[in-house]
This record gives sequence, structure tokens and C-alpha cells, in this order.
Amino acid sequence: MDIGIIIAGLLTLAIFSFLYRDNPVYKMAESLLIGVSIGYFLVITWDNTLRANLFDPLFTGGEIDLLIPFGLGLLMFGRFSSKTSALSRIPIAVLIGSGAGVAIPAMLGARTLAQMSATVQPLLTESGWLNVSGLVVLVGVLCTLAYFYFSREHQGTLGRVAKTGTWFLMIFFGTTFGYTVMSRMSTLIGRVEFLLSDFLKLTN
Amino acid sequence: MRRRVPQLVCGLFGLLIFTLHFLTSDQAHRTYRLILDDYYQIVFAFALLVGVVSFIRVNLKAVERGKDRPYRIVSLLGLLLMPVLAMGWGIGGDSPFLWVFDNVQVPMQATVFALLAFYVASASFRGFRARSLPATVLLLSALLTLLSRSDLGGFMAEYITPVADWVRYNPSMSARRAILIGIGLGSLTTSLRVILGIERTWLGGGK
Amino acid sequence: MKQLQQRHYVFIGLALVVIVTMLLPYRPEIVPSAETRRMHEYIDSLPEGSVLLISFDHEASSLPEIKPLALALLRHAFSKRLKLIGIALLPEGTGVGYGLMREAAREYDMSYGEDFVYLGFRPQYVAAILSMGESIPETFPEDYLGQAYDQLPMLNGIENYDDLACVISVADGSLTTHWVEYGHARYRVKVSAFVAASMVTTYDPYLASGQIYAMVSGLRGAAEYEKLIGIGGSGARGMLAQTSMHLYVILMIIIGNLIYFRQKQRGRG
Amino acid sequence: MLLSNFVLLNTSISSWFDWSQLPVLIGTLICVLIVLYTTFYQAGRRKFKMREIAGLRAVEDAIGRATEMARPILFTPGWGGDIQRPTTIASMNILSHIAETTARYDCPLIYPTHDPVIMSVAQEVVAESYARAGHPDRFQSDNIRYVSSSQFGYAAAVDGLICRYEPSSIFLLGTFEAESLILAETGNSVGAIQIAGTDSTIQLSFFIVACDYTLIGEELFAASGYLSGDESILASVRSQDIIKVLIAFLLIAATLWATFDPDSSWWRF
Repeated sequence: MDIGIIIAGLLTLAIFSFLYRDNPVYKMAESLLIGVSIGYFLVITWDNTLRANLFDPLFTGGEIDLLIPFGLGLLMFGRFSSKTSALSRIPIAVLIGSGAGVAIPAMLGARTLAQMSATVQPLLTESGWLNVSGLVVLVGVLCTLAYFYFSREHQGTLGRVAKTGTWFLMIFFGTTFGYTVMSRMSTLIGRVEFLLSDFLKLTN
Repeated sequence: MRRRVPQLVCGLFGLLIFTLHFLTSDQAHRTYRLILDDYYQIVFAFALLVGVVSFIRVNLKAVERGKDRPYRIVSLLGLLLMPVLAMGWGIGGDSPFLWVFDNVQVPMQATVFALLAFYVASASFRGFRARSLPATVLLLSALLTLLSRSDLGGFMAEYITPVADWVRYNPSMSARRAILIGIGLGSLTTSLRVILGIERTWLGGGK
Repeated sequence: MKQLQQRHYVFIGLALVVIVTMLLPYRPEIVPSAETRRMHEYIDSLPEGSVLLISFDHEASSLPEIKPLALALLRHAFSKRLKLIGIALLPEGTGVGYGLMREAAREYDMSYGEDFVYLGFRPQYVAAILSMGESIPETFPEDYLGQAYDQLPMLNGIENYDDLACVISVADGSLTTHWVEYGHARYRVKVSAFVAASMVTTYDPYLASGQIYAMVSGLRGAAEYEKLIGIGGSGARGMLAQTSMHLYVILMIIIGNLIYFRQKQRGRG
Repeated sequence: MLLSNFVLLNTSISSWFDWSQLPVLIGTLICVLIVLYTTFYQAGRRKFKMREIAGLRAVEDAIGRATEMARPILFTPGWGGDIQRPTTIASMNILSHIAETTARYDCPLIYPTHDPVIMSVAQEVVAESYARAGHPDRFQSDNIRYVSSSQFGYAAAVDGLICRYEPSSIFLLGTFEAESLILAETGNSVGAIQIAGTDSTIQLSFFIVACDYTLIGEELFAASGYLSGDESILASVRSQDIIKVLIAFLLIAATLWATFDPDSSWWRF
């Protein structure tokens, strides 16, 4: 049998042993996973980012404007000593600042405005009937928004509306839970398929 | 000085990126890409080196103290192994680097993921109690979805699935919309405060 | 200690259900849903030679669910002679995406560089999505195999999203959101998705608002798509186990509640 | 002359301004005005009061419990976010508050993360909190550690920490993906009190089922203001409420409009 499959199969069983409880076999597999996954990520980052986007274009391609991000990156090394650690705040400031600059139009456009537009539907159908689904969506959005209203205690009318909002929330959480169960079960099916057919050769 | 400079840098970059979002000129687009793509990645890569050094330090200290020694050594060896393989034989198609990834890392990760199926079952057993009206609504909605997506044929396909789909596209979706709008607003104001320099926690707190 | 044991019984039950149903040879009948049909019709309607960008936005760990989905899509696209560009936005999906494209391409005799290319991975997904809107060749100066962008005949004249029919995100998490929020919102590129079932409700609002054009989800969606294109695959194989496991979870919820109500009654008595 | 100048200006604007983004620009300006108004004008005049959020009292209880039992607190921001994400910033605000309390009672605070930048920022935040509490000597930077960037490597590592430290309280505040339930169920198995809060809508359903208290979406942002007592955050929560009221009115008005004039489209942004 392929040595790779044997190793993969044994490691699979080692991780599953955590279901019983934390144990030395699991701990060994866990430590290996952590180490190998950091190593993998390190190599990929080196190859994709530092080599391909910084050192190659800077030192062989002569793209001098890359000196700015290079300098910013080096400032991160300030963290190695408590005296210089404040230097690392500058590259972090660039990340956080530009992240905020991207987030504002993105959050407003795609999250808020687009979701608002999609909520608006005529409440009467073309044949003159009440558009029940459209009304439910509108009421759902309004009630749930009321649940997220923080400036006043949820009493009286606001309280009743917000409470209806929690029902909508619960319906949503229930539906999501249901769909996610499907997904998680598929993953287990995949693992069991591997164990049964590749590792133990019980099926094909 | 230790606070002012980063705060200023942060505000300027925020404003710059925000403005660039609305511009169409090639120069604007190029700058936007340069900052978001190259700056982000390169700074992140250096931060990763800092993170890895800290990881190694924490583990070496533990090895010295003798706490969980074998496990810590395995972690460190695993971390060392990947760059060594990559430097020796490359990372392409049939390299040992990818072999370790495929036969060690991927199966373990997929199995940790598969643990979720068991946790879903135990959480369903433990957490889905009809304690109150909202909890009952949660439970019924979950049951409805699960039933509708099981292939039980006949009755299910004809009656339960349409009802479940209606619930999914209407009441359920409306709640998610409102959550999205709310998160959008929360993110928006947080980002504004970051750019305006009112939000300073990331500098270690601003009080 | 008592709770620990209860937990273990639940685990053992689930393990038995999945192992036994996987060993049985029975395959249930599958009826494709409207949602899956919409995607199928869309891909079917594209003229030969249209370019699709397929983004493998998933981790290696979700392969069991993603693989049947991705293969169904790739097989359909190749059989319609569409041109495919593959990319990955998560490092772990990179090798997986390349492997899947090659596997499907072999079945249809598609050649690399003419009918499909794989550009590989770009870190920082938001940045990568935005950057491709400006220029794909600048974002990916070379492909996964290290060949220069302009050396690949298929990529001739493909500058940015305007030159694509659609972006299809194959995702196990929330990355499709970024295609919508950055790709679609800023560059108006059409976005469709093949996603893990867990992501369905996340994407419903986008699907309903048209920000996502069409969506196929989960092992079941894969089984439905396999049926529509008339090719069997691993989607159909897992369906019996899937249904049995749903019923098991339902049973757990019911038993949990029975115990809860009995305890409550005892508490009162 | 004047008119032609104006036309010239107008055409030059239209050539460099992306008109499809106009609603976003207007929306942003309105929001900026409201935030500025509540932060600088209204805040000076009256104190903001906020409604009680159940999860918040629980935060204080959880800290109290850990200090009483002299067991560690574990805080993790999830695998899905990075430092640019507003949710991460909100989570840092809460971390800062919790760290101040743990410093006072000398209760260990373990903070594993998947992102090295988040690690750096969290170290600063916690170090500063310990200094503010008057115990800079109690701060151990090694407790704030980078574990692995891989999703399930991170999950396995945090699971391991939970089993070995047996924290009495666990805070899962930030952006989570599939790892959410792995962490929550493991936390439950060691008997920890768990408080979760996230903007990831799917994971909310798991947190609701498995954790003791869950901050839903925007509540996380509000909580960061409430706990830190920071007037400026409370002011922005207030501004969010004002915007929400505007949105509600706009939705109702647009729906009525669309009902009586189905061909209208001014409300499509």
C-alpha cells in the first residue's frame, strides 16, 4: 500500500481520537499539524509575496517604489525589542487606515444600500393581490432593525417590535443551522469514504 | 510622538484610499492597487516572520523548562521541515514539500474539520431545548430545514420543501438582511472613527 | 463525568450511522432544484469560447464537499467548449484547484494554454479581487507554472473583468462575499457561486438581490448538477449517508428535548 | 463665458469621477455628518444611555468567575478576520477592558490568534491595559501568541490550549468561520462559561446553540462601547441608531412609492 495513504490514515485516526478525550496521540498529531501548517504558510508567503512581489521586482527589476513597503515591512521587526516596538505601529497604521478607507464605501454600498434596495418591493402584485412575501420581508427587516436599536430600553411598542425581531432572528439561525449541518455531514462522509475505501479498502 | 505619527499615517492612508475609490483615472487605479495589494502583502509577510519567531521562542522556552517537551519538539521540527524541503527540492508538482502537504497536513486538517459533524450532533442534543418561545422557534426552523433537505421523497418533496424554501427566502432572509445592514453600519462608524483618529485602541488604548 | 459519557454515546451513534450507510450500495433518486437548474441553464446558454474565471476560494480541508461541486462545473464548462481561467484566493486551495482542472481537462481532451489556464494563488483576497479589476496581467504576471501571461495564447486580449462572461467562486466560506462586495459592486462583474451547503443562507440575500447570479450548493447540489449533465459522480454516492445523518441529528434534537421535559416535570413533582 | 467654464468643469469631473458610486458617496457623507454630530456636538451636551444587552452583564460575570476560581481566561478573535476588519477593532476594545480586570486580579489571559499582525496589536493593547491597571510587571507577552494561519491548525491549537489550561471563561469575539463550533464544544466539555460575538452570520447559529451568551452582529460593536465606557463609541452607537431610523423610514417610503408606481426606480442604488 502507498506509504502516503498509511500515514494519512493513521494521522486521521489520531485526530479522531480527540473525540474520546485529549490524549498523547492526539497531542502529538496536533503539534505536528501546527508546526507543518506554519511551515507551509511561511514557504508560500516567501514564494508568493516576498520573492515574487518584493525582492525580484526590487533587486532585479529595479522597481524602486517598492522600497516604501519594504521599509514599512522592516519596521515590523521593531517588535523584537520593547524599546523599538513602537516603530511597528507605523506599518500597522498603514494597514488599519487603508483597511478603513476600503471598508467605508464597501460596507455602505454592498451591505447597506444594496440590501435596502433589495428589500423594496411593490406590496400589490400585478393582479392586485397583496404581496405577502414582500410584506413579510419588509416587516422582518424593520423588526430586526428594531432589535438592534440600542438607544432606548426595549419596552412598550419598541419592545414588542424588537421581540418580533428576535423571532425572525431565530428563524434565520434555525435555517442556517440546518444548512450547515448538511455541510458538516458531507465533510465527515468524505473522511469516512477515505478511511473505508483508500485506507482500509473495504469499498471501492 | 509614539501615538501622533501612526495616527496621522492611519488617517492619511484612510482618506487616500477612500478618495481613490471614487476616481476613474489610471493613476488613481494604479495607486489603489499598489497600496492594497503590495503594501498589504509585504507588511503582512514581515509580520508573519515576527509571528513565527515568537512561536519558536515560546516553544523553545517550553522545551527548556521541560514542559510538554516531546510535543514542542515535534512542532518545531514540523515547522523546520517545510522550509528545508522547499529549499532542497522546490515546491512544484511532485516535490516532497507537496507530498508532506498532501499526506500530512491536508488529511489532519480535513479530519479536524470532520470533527464538526460530531460536535453538530452533540450540540443538537444539548443545545436545542425548547426553553422559551424564541428557542422553540429556533428549534422548529432547524427541524424544518433539515427535513426539507433530506431525500425522503413523496410528501416531503411536495409539501415540506416548498414551505422550507419560502421560509428561507422570506422571513429567514429578512433577518439576515437586517443583520447585514447593522454590521454594515457598525463597521462604517468604526472605520470612520479610525480615520478621524477617535478610535485609538489599536495603539494600545487611547484613554 | 455524566455529560462526558452522554456526549460519547452521541458520537458513537453518528459514527455507526455514517459507516453503515456508506457500506450500503443503495442510491436514492434525485430531483434537481430550481436553483441548480438556473445555474445549469446559464452555463448552457453561454456561446462557445466564452471566458469564465473560476476562483477556487476554499481550503484543502473542505475538499470532500467542494470536489464534487467543482468537478460538475468543470465537466459542464469543458463539454460546452468554454475557456476557463483558474485562480485561488486561499493558499491551500491552490494545488487543489490546479489538480481538479487538470483532471476534468483530461476527460475532455482540453489543452493547457489554449482551452484553460491556471494562474495560481494571490494572497490578500480583497486586494487581489480589486487588483484584477484594474488589470489581470498585472495581478498575475505569470501563471501557476511560471509561464508569462502574454505567452499563453488563450489569455490574448483578456485585460480585466470586462473581458469575462462571469466569475464563478467555488467556496467553502465567506470569500464569495468579497467577490460580491468588491468585484461586483465596484467593477460590475457577474458573479455566480458553487458553495458548501453551510454558506447557503449567507448568500441568499445576495442571490435574491441579484448580486449573485446563480448558486449551486452542497453535496446535494452537486448530485443534482451531476444528474442535469448526465454524469454520475461522488455527489450521488454520499446522498444516502447524508439523509441518514440528517435524520440522526433530528433524532438527537428530539431525544434532547424529551430528556429536558422529563427533567422539568420531575423538578416540578 | 461663465457657462462654458461650468460645462468644461462638469465634463472634466465626469471623466474622472466614477458616477456609479454616487449613491455610496452621498450615503457616506450623510453618515459622516451624523457621526460628527453625535460625537462632537451631542456628546458634549448629554450622556448617552444604552439599553441593557444580556451578553454584557455576562461578560462581567465571566471575568468575576475566572478571578474567583483563579483559573485563566481564554480570548480568541477567530480565524476569519484580519486587522483591517472593523470587527477585529471592536474585539480589541473588549480585550482591552478584560485585560485591565485580569491585570488587577492577576488572572492569566491567554490569547491565541491566526494572524501575526493581530498578535502584534493585541500585545500592545494588553500591555497598555496592564500598565493602566498599575501592574505592568504581570504582563506576559508570550500569552498572546501566534498559533497557525491554517484554519484547522488554528482550531486544533486553540482546542489544545482549552484542554490544557482549562480556562473558566472563554471569549470568542471576532470573525469566525467553521472553527466556531469546534472551539465552543471543546470549551463546553471543560465546563467553561462561554461568551461569543461575531459578525459571521452563519456561525451565530452555532454560538447561539452552544455558548452561554452570544452578541449578535452589531451588538458586538455596541458592547465595545458599553464595556469600555468610551463616550465616543457610545456616540457612534447613537449615530448608528439615527441612521437605522432613517433607513426604516426610507424603506417604508420606498415600498409605498413602489406599490403605487411600480415602474419607479429611484430607490435602486
